[in-house]
Amino acid sequence: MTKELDGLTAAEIVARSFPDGIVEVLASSIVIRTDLLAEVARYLHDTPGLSFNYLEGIASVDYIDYFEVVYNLVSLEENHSMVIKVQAYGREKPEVPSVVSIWKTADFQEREEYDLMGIVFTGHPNLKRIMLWEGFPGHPLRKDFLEFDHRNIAPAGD
Amino acid sequence: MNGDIHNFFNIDGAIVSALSGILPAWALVIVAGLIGIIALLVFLVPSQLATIWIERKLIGRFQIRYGPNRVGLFGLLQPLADAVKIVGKESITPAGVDKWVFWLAPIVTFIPALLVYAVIPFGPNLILADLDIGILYLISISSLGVIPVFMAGWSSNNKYALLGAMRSVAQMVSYEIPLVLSIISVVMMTGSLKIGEMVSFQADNLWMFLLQPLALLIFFISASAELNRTPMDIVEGESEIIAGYHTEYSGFKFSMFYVAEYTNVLAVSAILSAVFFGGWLSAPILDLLPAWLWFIAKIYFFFCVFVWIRATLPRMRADQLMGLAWKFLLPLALVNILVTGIEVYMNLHPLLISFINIALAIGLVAGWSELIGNRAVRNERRQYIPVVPVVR
Amino acid sequence: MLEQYGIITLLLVVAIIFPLGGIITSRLLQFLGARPDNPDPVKLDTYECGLETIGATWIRFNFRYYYYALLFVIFDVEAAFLFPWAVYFRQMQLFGLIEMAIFIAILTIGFVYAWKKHALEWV
Amino acid sequence: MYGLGIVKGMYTTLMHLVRPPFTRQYPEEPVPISQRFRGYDFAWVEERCTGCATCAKACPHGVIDIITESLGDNRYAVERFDIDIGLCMVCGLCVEACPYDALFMGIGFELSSDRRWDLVVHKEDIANRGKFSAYYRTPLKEKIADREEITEIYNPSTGQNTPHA
Amino acid sequence: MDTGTAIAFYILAGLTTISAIMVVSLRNIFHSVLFLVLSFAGIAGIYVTLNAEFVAAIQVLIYAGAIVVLMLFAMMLTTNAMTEGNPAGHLRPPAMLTAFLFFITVAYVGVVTPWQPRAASAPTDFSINGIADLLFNVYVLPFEISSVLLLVAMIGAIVLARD
Amino acid sequence: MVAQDSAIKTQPIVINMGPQHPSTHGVFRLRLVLDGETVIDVEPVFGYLHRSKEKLEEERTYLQTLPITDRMDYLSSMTNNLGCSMAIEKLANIPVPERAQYLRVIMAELTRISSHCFAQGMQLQEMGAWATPLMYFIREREKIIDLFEMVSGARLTFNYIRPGGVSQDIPPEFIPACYKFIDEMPGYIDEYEQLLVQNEILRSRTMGVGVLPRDLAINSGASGPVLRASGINWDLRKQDPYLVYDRFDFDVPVGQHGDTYDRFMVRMYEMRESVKIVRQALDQLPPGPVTANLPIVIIPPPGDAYAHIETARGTLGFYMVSDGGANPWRFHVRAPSLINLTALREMIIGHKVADTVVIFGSIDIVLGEVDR
Repeated sequence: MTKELDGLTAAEIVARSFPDGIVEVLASSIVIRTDLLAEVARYLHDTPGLSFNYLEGIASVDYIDYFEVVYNLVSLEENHSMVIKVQAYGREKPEVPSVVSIWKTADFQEREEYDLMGIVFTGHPNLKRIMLWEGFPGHPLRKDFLEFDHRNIAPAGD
Repeated sequence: MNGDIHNFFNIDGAIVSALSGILPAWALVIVAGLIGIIALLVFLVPSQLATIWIERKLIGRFQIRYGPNRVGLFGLLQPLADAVKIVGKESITPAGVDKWVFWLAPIVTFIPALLVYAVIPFGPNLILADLDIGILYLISISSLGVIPVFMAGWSSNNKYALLGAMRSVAQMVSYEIPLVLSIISVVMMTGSLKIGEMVSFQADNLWMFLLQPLALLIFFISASAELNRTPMDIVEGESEIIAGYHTEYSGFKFSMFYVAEYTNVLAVSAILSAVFFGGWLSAPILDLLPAWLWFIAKIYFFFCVFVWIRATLPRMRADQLMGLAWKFLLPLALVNILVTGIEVYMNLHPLLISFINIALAIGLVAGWSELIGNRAVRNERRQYIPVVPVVR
Repeated sequence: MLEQYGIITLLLVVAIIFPLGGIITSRLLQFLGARPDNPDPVKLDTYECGLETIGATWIRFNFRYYYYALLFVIFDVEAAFLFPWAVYFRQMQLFGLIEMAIFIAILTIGFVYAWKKHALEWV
Repeated sequence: MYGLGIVKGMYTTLMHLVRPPFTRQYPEEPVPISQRFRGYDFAWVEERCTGCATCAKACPHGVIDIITESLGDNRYAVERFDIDIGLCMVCGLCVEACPYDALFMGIGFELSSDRRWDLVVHKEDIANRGKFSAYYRTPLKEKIADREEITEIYNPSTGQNTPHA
Repeated sequence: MDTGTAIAFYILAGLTTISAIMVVSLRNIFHSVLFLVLSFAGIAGIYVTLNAEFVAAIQVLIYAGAIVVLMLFAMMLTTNAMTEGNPAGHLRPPAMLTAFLFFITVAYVGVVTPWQPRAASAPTDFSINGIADLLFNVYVLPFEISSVLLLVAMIGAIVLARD
Repeated sequence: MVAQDSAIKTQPIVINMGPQHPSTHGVFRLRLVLDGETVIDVEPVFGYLHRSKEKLEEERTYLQTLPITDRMDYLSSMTNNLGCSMAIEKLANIPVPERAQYLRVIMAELTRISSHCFAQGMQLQEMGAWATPLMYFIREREKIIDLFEMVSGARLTFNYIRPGGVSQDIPPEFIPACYKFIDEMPGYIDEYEQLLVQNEILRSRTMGVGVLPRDLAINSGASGPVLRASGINWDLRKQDPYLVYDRFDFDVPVGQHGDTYDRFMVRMYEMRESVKIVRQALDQLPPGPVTANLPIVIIPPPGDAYAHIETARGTLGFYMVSDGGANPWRFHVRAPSLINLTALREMIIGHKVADTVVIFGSIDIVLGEVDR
């Protein structure tokens, strides 16, 4: 059975190296400082005993005030899992550091969140739209994306 | 030798002798030739339809489904319906093609396919042109088969077609050598290039597949590669390069490639049965049927074998296919030539030759494939149990 | 003998007329209206899995394809020598056998060299 | 030795050659259909329908169009009951949702049409067809019987299960 | 040589010549290669009219089959030459000069040669057995040396192309 | 002009494999750069089938989301329903009756068999086996679909597993039919192995082709048979047992080399293990209700929940955020097909064009799930 580390345990783990990195401790997850994400991720990935070597998924949520990116980490060696979240403010260009250099699996998932939610992952090697075509107006999974006129959308180019 | 024309077919001979007083000699040749060609077409055209039907039906039954069964009884009219449909199809000539070559390719593809039938003996003396160089003519003509394929692939201005054409040339280039070398060992035994005399040789001795099993294997593999049929249809491997060289073809022009393919399959079946399986000779006991019927029956049998192979095997990869030709078939063919030479020189009894050659074929194929083959592919037995527990 | 080649020429003519006649018939059907002919730019496009072709098609290929042709020519010439030998072999007895064994052996050296140099690998 | 695997495979296909075909000749040979099959062949019982539009609300794509007219006395006459089976994805949620067992799905599926608008079925097409659907639902009585066995019931306001009274 | 053969010869010779001219005059290399095939086939036909059917078959097998494949692959190594033809270069004047000198030589030889069939010394046996007899009994050494030539060609090709 | 590029250099040729290609499992595009026939670069392009399912789900009630999940991985819609239902149950704390859990296991494992059947058949089809293995595999898949039709009434999009259980109890004729199927199935698997596994062509086409090294497999987030073929013993049914998987005795086949052959064989063995699980589940099937008693509209409390299951393609995860309303605020799917493609580039480069389709087929994606 995968041991799901709850928020308190996770906070304790992260606080060992990043005492001021935790923004909020939730029941089953922690929110960490956005600018420290890459360092925290590297720490969680590399530290023996934690070795979160498997990034199961990246999800992002539009909470109107801010965007939240949820990372679901699993360690295949220790068989425990942990959820960390980061928050990105600003609707124009919400920025979150990319973790592609740590987990390659973040490549497509970050591109997907960029495409559909409009979160810019800084440091991503190839951040371009993945599902929709270049030139699509807006990011459809945002809550303020309501309707669009099909006639105004340029056909998909190559 | 010149007399062969006059008695290659009884009716033909009768007509020709009836006309011999009236017409000049060259006209007699044309009349005799035309009658022969018509006889050949009478065999080929229905065979086209029959083979298409047999292939579809047989593959259907291999795949535990019915196959065509809507048009006519057992779907017998299906190929006819296909033919009617394909004549009525729109013929698209894409914008970027090299028009002349694009138009010529389906016409040219038919020439080698039909010309090889000139030297195939359907019975004793039942041959269109009994050339001295029989089998060499056949090989020469079939070596031209690559040109229309390349014409089609190159002129289409399509990358898949071009890849298919390149593959086709390379494949033909690779398999022509073992094909020729396997035939040479047969020629060494018979001492003649005439296919008719090869059959007569088999009547006096054993059938050639017993005398030259290794040559049969090499010829069979090479010929099916030259035919571009599974498992060697890399030229038109639809899951890789769409349809290969005829990707851009449609309508009647496409059907010419199709027809030429089946014509070629029949030709190869015919050569197989003539050179290795006694041609028009009947099986030892059953001597009732006429010779040409035996021959056609053998052709259809080998056609069914080709269908069976096509229904079973996955396609080989291009480089593996080339490797098979150069590294496996070519050395074996060379060894076979040397061994056959020694055997012929020592004038051994056919039964002894057959015995030695069968043993040699099995030994060489097994030994050589073990030697050069990828051992992992052959021998590795992999375990699929959790060996390394990841989770503590 | 030439008569037989005359027949082959006839067969050649038939082999050209047959597909040509088919294509012309098919063309005639188009004029009669039995066969559609509605070209449009999209239909006449080169097939590239539904996209426009990227880059040129007629480009320079890998030169290793050239090995194959060279090796093929050499072995084809060898085969051309082998045919008369195979027919005439019985008259020559041991001398012929040795003669051809040397011939093949010399070419086998080249073959082994090509093998060792990985010239037989397809790219 | 190389080739034995190929020979085995060839043998397998040869053995399949003599097996009877597995496919069915569809239009002549009827396909056996499960009694629960959800087809487009809707059936609607006019007497039972109260026009509550629960089905329309349950439909994920909103393909059911209901217009009712008040008859007074808290009763409604269904004026229009259209189902666009061209958009319907046969999930069956409408049938499950109906509290009065008035809507069913039949096992018919051969309802293709040349025009999109022909795919909208009206209440006249599906009303009182006499052949009720085979789509399986627990009859109402059994549902009630089930409910008595249940000791806990889910309380959405608290998100907890509470003992069932 | 009877009339039929003569007619066949002139048709084939015309075909061969015209194809050969097309080979050098066409700008598209692939078209040139196709005419080269036709030209080879015409030559094979001429061999047939000379009763040399074995040579004809070898002509088709080696030239129309193998050499053309070599040409095709060589063609695939070129780039825009395929559609645009060869670009004019600074080698044009010497090439023209060489061609002109060659033409002069051939023309001179053609004019000077007494065109009399020397029936006595010409080989008469064109059958395979005759060729084999000459090749394997009379010209044994050239035959064996040809294998060395082939070997050198093979190794040379590999060495050259590998670099 | 003359002799300036006399060196014989190969020009790379750019080829689109897809979106309209006979072997791309839907509308998928691989932009290949070839040197001769060797792939020197590859870029997967997708999104042609994007239907914005996550957005669609946000506008529907929790029950209405299920028919839409059917259409994601349309070859195994039962497991999509299962994953979605489990996330909703986790979000709203819905208990699941035991009989329903067993039924879910049976359906999930039958789905795994049918999905693997299709994957194997298509894999052989892409190797050019001219549909014969595909027809044999589809024969089995059809039998499973008949079973599914018996319980759910549909043949492709079942909408059977629901939050709180399953939509309805199995009909009485299901159990004998299912027993009959699982009795026959091992024999058919033997037949497939006889047809394929020792076939030299298949072995040489797959062995050592498309190797996904162990570390890259973990790092690129591969899951399911792709991960296990690379030698990682990670199966959520064992490592994080959901439903009642911990009550069954089964093995997880794990490869060692991570090549296409291992992926092929892992699926082959998984079918056998699934048959074992179905048999045990049928033997132990308890009586009782099959669904929790739920209101028509499920309104979970605010919060988020993530549930993951092991489908035929890998780890399918559903992340749901509720704002306390009747519709999910956010509905995210961790699609195994999409994430297994991450390492595709590394697997393909250096191989031949013909290997591309084989490697691609061995990942076994469904475009409905990649693009959603």
